[in-house]
Amino acid sequence: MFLIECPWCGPRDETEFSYGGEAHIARPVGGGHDMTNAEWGHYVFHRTNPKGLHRERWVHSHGCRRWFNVVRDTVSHEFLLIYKPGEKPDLPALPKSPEPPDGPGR
Amino acid sequence: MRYSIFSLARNALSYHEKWPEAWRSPAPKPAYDVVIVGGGGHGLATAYYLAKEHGITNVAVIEKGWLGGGNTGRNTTIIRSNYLWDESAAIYEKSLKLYEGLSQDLNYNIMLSQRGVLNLAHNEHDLKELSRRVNAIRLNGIDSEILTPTEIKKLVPIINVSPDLRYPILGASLQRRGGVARHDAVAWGYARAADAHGVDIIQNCEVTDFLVEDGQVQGVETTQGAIRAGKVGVVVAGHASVMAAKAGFRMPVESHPLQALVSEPIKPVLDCVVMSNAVHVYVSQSDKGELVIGAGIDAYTSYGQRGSFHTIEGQIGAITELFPIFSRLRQLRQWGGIVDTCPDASPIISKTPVDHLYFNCGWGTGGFKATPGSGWAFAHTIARDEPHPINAPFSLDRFSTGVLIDEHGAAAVAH
Amino acid sequence: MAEPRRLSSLADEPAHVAAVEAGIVMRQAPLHAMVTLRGNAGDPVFLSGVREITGCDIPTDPCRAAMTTDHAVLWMGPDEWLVVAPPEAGTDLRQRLRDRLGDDRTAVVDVGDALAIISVGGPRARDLLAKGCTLDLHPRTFRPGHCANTLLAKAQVTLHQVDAAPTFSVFVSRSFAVYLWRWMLDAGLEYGVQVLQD
Amino acid sequence: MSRQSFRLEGGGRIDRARALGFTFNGKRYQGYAGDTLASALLANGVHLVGRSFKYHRPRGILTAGVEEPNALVQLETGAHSQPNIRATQIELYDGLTATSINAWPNVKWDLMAVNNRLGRLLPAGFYYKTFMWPRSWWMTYEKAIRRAAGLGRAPEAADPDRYERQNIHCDVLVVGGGPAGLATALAAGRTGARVVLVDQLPELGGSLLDESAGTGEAWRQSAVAELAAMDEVTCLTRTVVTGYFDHNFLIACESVTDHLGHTGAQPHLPRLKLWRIRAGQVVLATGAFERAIGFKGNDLPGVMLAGAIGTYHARYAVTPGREAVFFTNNDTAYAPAMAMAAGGARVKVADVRTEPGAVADRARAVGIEVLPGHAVVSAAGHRKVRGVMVASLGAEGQVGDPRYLRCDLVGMSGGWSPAVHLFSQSGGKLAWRAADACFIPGVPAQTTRVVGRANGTIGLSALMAEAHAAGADAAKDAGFSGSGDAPTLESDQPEQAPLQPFWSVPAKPKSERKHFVDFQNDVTVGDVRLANREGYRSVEHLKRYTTLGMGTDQGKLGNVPGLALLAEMQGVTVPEVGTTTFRAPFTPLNFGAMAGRDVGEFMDPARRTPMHDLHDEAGAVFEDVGQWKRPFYYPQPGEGKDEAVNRECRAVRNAVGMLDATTLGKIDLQGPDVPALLNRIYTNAWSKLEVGRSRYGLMLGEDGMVIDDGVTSRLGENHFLMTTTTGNAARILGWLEEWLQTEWPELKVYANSVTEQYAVAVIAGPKARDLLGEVTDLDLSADEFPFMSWREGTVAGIPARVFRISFSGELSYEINVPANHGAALWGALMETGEKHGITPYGTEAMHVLRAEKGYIIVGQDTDGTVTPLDLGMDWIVSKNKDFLGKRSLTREDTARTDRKQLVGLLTDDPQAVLPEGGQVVEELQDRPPMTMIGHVTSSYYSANLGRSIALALIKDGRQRMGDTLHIPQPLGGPTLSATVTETVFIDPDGSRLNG
Repeated sequence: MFLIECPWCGPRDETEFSYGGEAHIARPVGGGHDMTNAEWGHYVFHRTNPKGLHRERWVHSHGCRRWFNVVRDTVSHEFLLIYKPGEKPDLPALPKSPEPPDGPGR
Repeated sequence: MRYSIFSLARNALSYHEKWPEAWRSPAPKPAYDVVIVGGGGHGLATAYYLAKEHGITNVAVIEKGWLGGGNTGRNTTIIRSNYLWDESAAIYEKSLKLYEGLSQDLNYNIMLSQRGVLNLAHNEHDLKELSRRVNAIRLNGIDSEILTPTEIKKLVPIINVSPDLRYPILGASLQRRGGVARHDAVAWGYARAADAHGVDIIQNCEVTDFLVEDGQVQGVETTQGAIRAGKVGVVVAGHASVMAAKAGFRMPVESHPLQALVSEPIKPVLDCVVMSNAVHVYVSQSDKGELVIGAGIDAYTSYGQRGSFHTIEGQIGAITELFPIFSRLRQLRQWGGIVDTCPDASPIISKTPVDHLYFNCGWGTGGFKATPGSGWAFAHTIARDEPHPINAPFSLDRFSTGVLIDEHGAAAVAH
Repeated sequence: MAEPRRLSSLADEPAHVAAVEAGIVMRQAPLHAMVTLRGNAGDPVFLSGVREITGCDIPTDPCRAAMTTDHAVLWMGPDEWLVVAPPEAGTDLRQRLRDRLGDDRTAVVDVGDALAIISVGGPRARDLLAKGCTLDLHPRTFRPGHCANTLLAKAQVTLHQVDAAPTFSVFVSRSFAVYLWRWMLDAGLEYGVQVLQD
Repeated sequence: MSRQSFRLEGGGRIDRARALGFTFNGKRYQGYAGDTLASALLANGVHLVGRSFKYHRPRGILTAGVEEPNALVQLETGAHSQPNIRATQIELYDGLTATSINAWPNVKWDLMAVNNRLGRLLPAGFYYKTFMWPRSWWMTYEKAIRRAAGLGRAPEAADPDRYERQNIHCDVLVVGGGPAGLATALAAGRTGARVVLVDQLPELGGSLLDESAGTGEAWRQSAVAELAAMDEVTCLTRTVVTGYFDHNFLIACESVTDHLGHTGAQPHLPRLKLWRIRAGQVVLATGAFERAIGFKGNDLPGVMLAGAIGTYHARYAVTPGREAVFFTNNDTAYAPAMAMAAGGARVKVADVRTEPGAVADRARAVGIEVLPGHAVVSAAGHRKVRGVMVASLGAEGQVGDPRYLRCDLVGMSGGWSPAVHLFSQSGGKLAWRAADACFIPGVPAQTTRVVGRANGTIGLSALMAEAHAAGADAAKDAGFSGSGDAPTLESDQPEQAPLQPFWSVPAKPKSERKHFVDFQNDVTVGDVRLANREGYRSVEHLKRYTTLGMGTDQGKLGNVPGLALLAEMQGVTVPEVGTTTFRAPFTPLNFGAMAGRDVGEFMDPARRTPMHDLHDEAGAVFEDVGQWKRPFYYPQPGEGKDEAVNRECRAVRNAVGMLDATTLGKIDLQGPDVPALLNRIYTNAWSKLEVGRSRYGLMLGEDGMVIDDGVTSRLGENHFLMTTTTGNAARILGWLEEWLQTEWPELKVYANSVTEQYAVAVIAGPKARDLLGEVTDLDLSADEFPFMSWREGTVAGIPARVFRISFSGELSYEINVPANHGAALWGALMETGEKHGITPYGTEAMHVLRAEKGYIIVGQDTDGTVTPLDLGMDWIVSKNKDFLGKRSLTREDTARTDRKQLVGLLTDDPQAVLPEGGQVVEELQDRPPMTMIGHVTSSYYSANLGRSIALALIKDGRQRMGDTLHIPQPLGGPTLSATVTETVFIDPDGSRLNG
């Protein structure tokens, strides 16, 4: 269970937050009416879904109700950067992101 | 060597010293007609049906770890075809039908146990959805029925049907042909049968890139060198986005942790699969006696093959509510898989922007039950360079045209 | 017409008194006037206006509460506070805040009936809360004057430490209040619970 | 009652003054306080305690701890019963009752032991190769397999015990209370850091508990006392850390009352408490597990791990035998051997090393016969070992001529595997240390340190120094300093000679089928060989194919030897064949503890409206809508659901009905940019809504599909009140906040939930105005208070906001009052309304009434695949502005004109009610499959129309007006036919809205 540093409230348990998917997907200016169906489909449905560093959004839904952005390693689950909406700091250097132990399933 | 009680007895005489290997461990050839990336159940099934149905045997299955080690080896083994939409019903039913003869077809006992799958309803809205679903399933010619709480109790004596439950059981649907199968055996059975057709299964070999010329795939780059191929099929579940990125496009897919767990083995207490969407429960008892319990999907994306503990805690609260005798039993082992989910909770079995490169992904939490049908349809798509009518609806471009097959939307809750 | 009866969400809950030596003391707090206040913490006019009306310096640091003898202002978010005042202050408080702060850059929202307040104290109060709350309530990290929006069991609450005894006020939405009250009594069984009546 | 004839005269930590009676397999025995069930059984000479999983071979007690694979019992009976509990972990209490599992009729004469005879036919994975013909017989085979499998039995009654969960935070968590753990906790505790020390035993001390006097014991006592005196140190005993998850979150399970026996438990205490630990730093001092060695019959009762023999001797004053042969590849087996010899037993040691070193000399000095370069090649006996064959080993592993040694106990030691399970769970990488043939912790993934034997460190003084340093470092990283000096403990342990890796005695295939690697699951060296031969060569394939490590001990004994054997067979090193990884839980974890108190009424909050008790008194039947309890209908004596609903519906159309609508979501919106927000969120235009007026709106997701609807009112220039459906209240507030905070921060809007602030009573019907007029100061004339407007005033003396909106098609007022007045409002309206025939109505009548008017319910008439145009609601979709989801409406499929569209259906037989969820077909077939063109979304009997009505989503429905369609009922009942109609069945011109 993650310990997530809310930019306002400080470190709190994952259960207080909701995940908001990939960050920085701007809504097309004007509502996308000049886009092709494919372009619009990409905006609505296609996601980067990277293995490794991921810019994503969380909201402190059971706390201060604020949205914020993070950079998280989707393999190690480490939160490397946390920043407020409207900001976009550079990605940190990729830390050693070990392969998940290729261990037993069931 | 054909597997049977006789070959078993014969080999017992030599203390099992003479069994041949179930599949070879060949070095990769420089080129194949078809390369399948991903040696899970779906990939191995694809290779098998390419050989069996289409006569294409110059095929390699390339697996970065050990075959069957991904979601095939990590799921809760449930098989069913009780889907709402016609498109889903068709492919999952195709799959179930293939499962019904699979042990014999592969000469490998996959232990298909058609013990029935029960889906519980806990409120009026659930009941209405259930009725809609069962009516549609029946009219698609697939077996399904509705049970009252009394009938449920008769089928599953240990379940709590008290009306005093916080979320009492008001009814259920039952697909008697649904059930479970031994997941590892499905992968191993397909591997052995594909190998027998001449398919090369190459383990511990990772595909690092695609060879593409003039918008057409020419093969793959791997940790064991380049392998050329006329066609490449990618079936890598949670890693679909990673492979798509190498090929230069994005997918409408996100990878999430899905956790599951088993209890210590106990003598038989549960004779069918019990599922409940409303309280997020699915449980069955394995042949070994373990209760196999599925947890919910974790909301965040992950490639870590593990989820959060509170997801499991919530699950167990609901389980012990429904099955009060489980409270004194103990969890033996838990694990996580990486499931690839599409926005409409339906899969993609499709051509891609790159010619002769095909993707099969997006099965989310439902991949195991689809293994034979998915492989069968994907083999057709690769062999003919066009989808079979059964998988034509599951194209990549539906996210542009809007022809979604919204399996979870169909369970939307409001009011 | 008869004087309308006001009923708090916990009015009909029986008072359980358990155990010999109570490690927990619980009480249903009387009705209060409560207002959600939204505004800009960087606006001096806003800050001084709130101070004027409540007597409290509005806390701009996260998770802090300011208190006077009859008012409390709890930080709920970077632009949100909960103002707690005596019950009779209700309408007047809202009106004065609205008049003083205006309605184009601030919002004043009556939540006096939306929330119930459960007071919990006693030597094992932290242990009881720890059964359903993931916050670190150790005195090194959570002290009198601290508050937090969080989860307690399956209810969203605002936790406010009132004194070092320790005593906590638990603010909870009224429809969850009966659930939470009973949950807390049950959680306290291990330590013994005394329920105080007003 | 039998005597404890194997109890030593003195020593041990048992309390000889407190004799405890217990029953095993129906026979009464006696032990002492401080015993485990295992030690008490051994004291009574009981070795045969269980049967193995597959072959049902007789099995005895192998170990003294959590790694025990054999001695599993069914503890207690009835509702308190627990299956598969390790006898080595059960603290003895008076009156304890236990039985062997997986044996019938009993452990001595087990009929399923026939499997052992058939063993040759049942190698690893035999079931994959057979039981395939005939196809239909598998279910029969399976039934027999299932009955034979499983171990213990689930209880037959609901669990009577309480369980608890509790969160705990610390700067430093120390797992393991042995010498390393104690030294770590002291170093960290002295700094003032918050330390939690967890240990599975009732007493702290770990291996130090194996001496009851001496310097070790003195130090242990002082360390425990010092820790107890530290305010910020918490010691949790009888607690096992079972899981190590991301971000230093760990799970531990404390056994609170199990050791008291259920008769001694106190009802206010939980049986188990699950600790949810969030640690800053973690130090693992989890010790190591001794390994077995493969030889024929190494699973016979009386064959034990050498270290376990030492523990039973020292801690419990029990000698498991009188004539022992030890079989070892390292020095550690000599200590228990010498202890036994000192106790008067005849002892021999077979050591595979040709030069065992100094320890062998010391053993010889106390009369032990040491056989260097020898191995035990087989054990003989029936249900109990009575002798072994030993033979010399050549340099190439050739086995010499065996000779027979009589004995009643075999102690084996194949070396030690550090308990790296939690480290591995935390994501840490393991490293192979060839010298000791074991995995040790490698690179950690979190702030994790490993000390002592868990880190592969041998020797008490080295271990204490390492532990102290780790404790001090961990505290320092947590911001604390001042750990003091490392403890020094006089150690008489001499230098150890190196271990010689040795996994199984070389043997013929026939014999190898009796060399057990995984005892519980009956996996033998032969099975490992078979898996390798057949191509199951990855360690994961090996485990899955043979079930090695899949038992309830999760391979604590068998994993490393299995891996090493596989590597040996492939001629590669162990790391080349694969590393083993571990998953939670370390030991089995009770479901009850995981659920805690989230069962019964606490499983999920039941949200009740302020009027709930009044509904209850009126006899309402409630339905669950999300977490809310809503009145479904109010049956009067003798009424069923249909009669009640019909009566309620008629009352609304003919007089006045009242509905509790408190649960509808209410969102207070304030700020100058609310209209701009509404324009973007809703499909219709909002800029011109006047203060005092209300408007209906529809929301779409970006995919163009309807997600919610509701009425929004303008309360002031900058103040609006939005309503949402009950189930979507939180979701829609979140939806608004998401867009406001992340995409449109320039909009000045504050959104707050006021769902709970107001109780809402809806009065609807031709008499609604008359009723309200009696209790309000508002002017209710249609001119002053028109449809789709709201007014503020008092109702029954309570300050209220009254909205003239309608979900029933009748003249209707939605009265909002502060929630604490909700019950008073309801009571007053019921009282005053009596003469008007007021009738409370529930959600079912509400559904019927709105369906009569063709009003949709989001989530019932829509399912996430429905656009406003599909609903025939083109009128609400603005052409002039953008809004969320608009672009999606023009995609080629979404813009099709023959999509599924909402229409009405009237059955040919007016009394026949279509099934909700019924599928609609155009052309009937004799039998499925049939082509479905849509489904019935809403269907009711309308008492007001005297016939049934339905809404349906039908492909190209609007082009089918007047067509006859068919609704087969594949679950029974006749196929029904119906005519496609408009969706409005009553009062299409809306005249009733004005009363």
